[in-house]
Amino acid sequence: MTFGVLQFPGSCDERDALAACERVAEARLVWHEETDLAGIDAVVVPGGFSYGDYLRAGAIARFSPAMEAVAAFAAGGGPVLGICNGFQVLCEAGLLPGALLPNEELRFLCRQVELGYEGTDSPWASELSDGDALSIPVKHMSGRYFAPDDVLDELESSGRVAFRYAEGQNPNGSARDIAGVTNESGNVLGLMPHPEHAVDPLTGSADGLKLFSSVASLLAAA
Amino acid sequence: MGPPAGQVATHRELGLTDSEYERIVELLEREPNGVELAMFSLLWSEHCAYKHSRKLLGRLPTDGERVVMGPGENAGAVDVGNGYAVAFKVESHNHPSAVEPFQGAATGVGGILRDVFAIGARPIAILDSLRFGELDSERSRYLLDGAVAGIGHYGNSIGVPNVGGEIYFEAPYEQNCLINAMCVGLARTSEMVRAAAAGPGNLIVLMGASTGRDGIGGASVLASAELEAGDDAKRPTVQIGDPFEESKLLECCLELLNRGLLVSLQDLGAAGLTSSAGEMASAGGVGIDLDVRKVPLREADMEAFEIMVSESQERMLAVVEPPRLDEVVATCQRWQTGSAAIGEVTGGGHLRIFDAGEPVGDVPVSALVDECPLYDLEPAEPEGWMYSNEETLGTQVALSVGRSADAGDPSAILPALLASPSVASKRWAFEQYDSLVGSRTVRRPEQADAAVLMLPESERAIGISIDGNGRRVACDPYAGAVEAVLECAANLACVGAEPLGLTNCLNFGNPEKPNVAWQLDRAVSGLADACRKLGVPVVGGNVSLYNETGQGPIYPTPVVGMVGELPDPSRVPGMAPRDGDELLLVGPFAPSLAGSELAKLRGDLGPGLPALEISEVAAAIAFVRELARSGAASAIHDVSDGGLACALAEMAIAGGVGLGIELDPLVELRGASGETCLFGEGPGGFLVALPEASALKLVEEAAEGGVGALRIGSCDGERIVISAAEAEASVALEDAERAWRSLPSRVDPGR
Amino acid sequence: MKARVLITPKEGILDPQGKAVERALPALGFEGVSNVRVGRLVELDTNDPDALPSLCEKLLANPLVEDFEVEVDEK
Amino acid sequence: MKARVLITPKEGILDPQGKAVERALPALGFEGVSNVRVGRLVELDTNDPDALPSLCEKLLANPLVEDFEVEVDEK
Ligand SMILES: Nc1ncnc2c1ncn2[C@@H]1O[C@H](COP(=O)(O)OP(=O)(O)O)[C@@H](O)[C@H]1O
Ligand SMILES: [Mg+2]
Repeated sequence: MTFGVLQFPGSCDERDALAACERVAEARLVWHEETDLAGIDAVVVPGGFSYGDYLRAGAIARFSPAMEAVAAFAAGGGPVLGICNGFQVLCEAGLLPGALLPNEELRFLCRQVELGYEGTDSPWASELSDGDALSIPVKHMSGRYFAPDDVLDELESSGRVAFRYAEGQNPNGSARDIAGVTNESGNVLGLMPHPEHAVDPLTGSADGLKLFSSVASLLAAA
Repeated sequence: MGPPAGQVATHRELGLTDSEYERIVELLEREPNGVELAMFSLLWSEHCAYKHSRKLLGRLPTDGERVVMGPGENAGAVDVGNGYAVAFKVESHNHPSAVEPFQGAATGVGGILRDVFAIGARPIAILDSLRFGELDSERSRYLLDGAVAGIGHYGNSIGVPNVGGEIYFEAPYEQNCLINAMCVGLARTSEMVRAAAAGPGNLIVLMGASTGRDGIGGASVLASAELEAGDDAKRPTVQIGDPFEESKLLECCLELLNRGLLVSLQDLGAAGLTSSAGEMASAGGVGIDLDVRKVPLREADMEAFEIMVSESQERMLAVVEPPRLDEVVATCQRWQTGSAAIGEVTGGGHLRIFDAGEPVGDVPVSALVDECPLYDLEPAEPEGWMYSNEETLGTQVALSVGRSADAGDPSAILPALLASPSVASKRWAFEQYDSLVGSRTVRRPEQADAAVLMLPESERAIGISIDGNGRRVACDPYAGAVEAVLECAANLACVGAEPLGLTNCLNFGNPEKPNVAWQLDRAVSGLADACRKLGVPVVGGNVSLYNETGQGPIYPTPVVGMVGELPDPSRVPGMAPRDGDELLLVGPFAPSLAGSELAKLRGDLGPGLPALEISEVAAAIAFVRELARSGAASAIHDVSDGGLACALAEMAIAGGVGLGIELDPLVELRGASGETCLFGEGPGGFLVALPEASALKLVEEAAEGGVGALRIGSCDGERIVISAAEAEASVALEDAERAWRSLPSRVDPGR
Repeated sequence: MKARVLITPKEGILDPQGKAVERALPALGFEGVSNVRVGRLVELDTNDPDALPSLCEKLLANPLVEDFEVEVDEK
Repeated sequence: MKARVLITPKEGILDPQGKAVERALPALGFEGVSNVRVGRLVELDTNDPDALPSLCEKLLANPLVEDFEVEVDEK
């Protein structure tokens, strides 16, 4: 199976995301002008500062040709993971509900946090079990998850809140400690923390690798 | 030819002396026109010409087996095996940051990144070394807040991890903060380039951002003159950083070099096109013709001289063979970055400037780049202490320790020292930096004394450290500079890294003042001697002079950045001991209160530091390095600011475990008082935590290596208890931690 | 034609920037300022002002969390 | 009284945001838009509008790199 990792001008975690994918499967970068995702089985929209993050995080990147292809890919049920800036892009593109607002403290924050996984149907979590705790870093300026209350209620009741910050560790003021949500069918996951920076115990933790291996083993079995 | 007289300022306003002007006339054999004068004024500024420091820099050792590029290039580089080199350099952006901290610091990072990718290395780490006034000053808080945010903004956006640094707060930096940034890059040695133009007929291509009026006169007006009140007039020249533009430019340049499409490459920094074209021509022994109207402009009505000296950020200059131009332009377009052929290499040895084909300037490259007069310093040792002890007493901390009834109680002094902003945890700052991008960071800030990055490319890892305690250099410029080098090497030893090379930034006051000249002279000798004795070559650096205001010079601050290598990143000890570990003090550490943090808080600073034997410290460094590599120690930490007690407390906090320590053996050995043993400072001290069963063996091994090692206690409980003769500090672990983590409340007292 | 787009955080959404401004006011000696909201301002030249609302919805503002207002200078 | 402060990058000062937006527009199908400048907008209530210019200089804007304009709604 092959991962495609989007690359926008200004992306900066795409190499790390690519390397994380390569630990468990084939992977290649997808340039923002590409429109053909043939041969790609799962898409990662990586972190960074696409288009400088100017105006609003993710606002410009969502209009790239590659993102149109990703929207179609997601509509067809293809697994899509948006990390940090990628999560922002997916929200801006309407593939995920809500928005990511500037951190409550108005500062960039880079910190290892603990995440609790709550059961979802996402292919990105097939190797996780409800209640798992993962140590994964956050690093962002605009990570405060926001959605109207009724949307939050709906997300919670339909099991679409995939990850929450552990108690007392919400780093940015996210509503209901939400760190990651899925779309209705679960194939699209947006996550503020960076699993691609947690794939090797040498650099702090390997807990994030499970997201990539979840998809890889699922698709390899299919 | 040239603009009408009076369009640019006279030579004095541009910072040239009368005799320098006469020399220019002599070299040109005529009066310079406005464009030429503007160019000379910048390249003959202190910032570009090093006219007061170049002679001194000759003392620094620059040779070493592993040196791939030494001083004279945009960055120095050392070999790390498998065909790879690590490039690095530290640079200052002090004066722009004192005017506008956010943009000044951000563009400082942007500039040092360009120096590193200019030689074909991909930046893999940033470090920053910052100095501000005391935190009870609103101005200091404003500068700190802006500078840290600016450094974070640029580095985070561009995706280079910031893995380390230091921040000191001292009154002499109040009006003149120091913002030094260091960048480390990784290159395939075969793909590295030098900044020498070559091949008459080749094209000069300007890449990246368009050129505006940013920083016009910046190099001469901002970087080389003392800041005075009423600096507002200099403000319109503030440079704005655009990390997004630089990120595209970086990727584009590395791709162009990787595909072999460039003859050479140079960044545009201080003095913009003038210095990069001039220096490229000089290095290649050729001439260059430029047409300023071919430069993409942000503002259409710019004058020729403005275009030549603009310091707009995010630009690079390349030499390209004509048949390659189309490919270069296409690559730039793909990366959405600008490119324009603005001139060509000539055989004539002149830098000739045209404005839409009309000649507007013509100067011999050698006159511009190499003929600036170099000055001898006139050093004179000051009588007594040049700085005010009263001013250093500004902080609340000082008030509570220096002047309270508890002044002599070690249990009160320890938390006060831990809360002193220069000693306290800098988490508030480094959490604003992405320290992880790139997936190389094996030791992040606060996990060890040096940052550790793995280099799978060359199957090893590097340790990186940046250091320089200006207060101690003020006490004794020679010994203080030696200590800065030793401190860096000690930090590297704690993670098992052996120094490969060193970069430095000499931040000093006005060198035309004899006392400052003396500081500079002594400090450079200290650096040189320490480097020689440790066998570490200096591969590059930067000099920032005239750091002073009406209130006098800053502390003399040589900032040292060091890169070392270690074989196995999986065996790097951290700073956190385990419950039950025994603690040893290794090395020739001889504590003294002279120049210490405690002396500062008490208002007791004065000239002089104890003499020290570099080779003894070097032996301890080598011993600790091997110990770290062996994997036998659970934690290693060197003793620095705040002395042994603070170093011990930092380990206790990292490990979440209390300590019971008894320093009587040290009191005896050094004949020092208990208080001095607790809080005295000096080089050559390492704290090692390891399982009790291994302690005796370590003491024996140390003795065999001629290195002293004392067993001083063990880790357990929830209190930090350290006794030394009559003195005892006893503090609950959580109180120590609260004090040490108090920086946020000082930065933001309203919260 | 010159136009201005004024973008503000929607009513009810926490605006930490506005809060930070309010917190800083007393220390600077400013009294009687309240309800501070910090948003964005986009100035531009256009030859098709009718397209601006669509531009705002698509790009300049995020309608989920922001309100916007377009001012066109007809001169 | 309601007031609005419009803060824009100074003439001649690089505006990376405006530049990035401008560059993105054609791809979104918006033609004929130029000179995009992105600034900030502050809305607030005040009972002392005369203090606003000083508030802007001290806190809301960075006079080194930004211009500002105050609009007071007299109602
Ligand atoms: N303190 C120093 N020690 C060693 N080399 C130095 C020092 N200061 C400057 N240099 C060297 O002098 C050269 C010119 O420095 P600089 O003008 O800062 O370069 P750039 O214009 O590329 O930033 C560089 O090669 C630099 O490494
Ligand atoms: Mg350079």
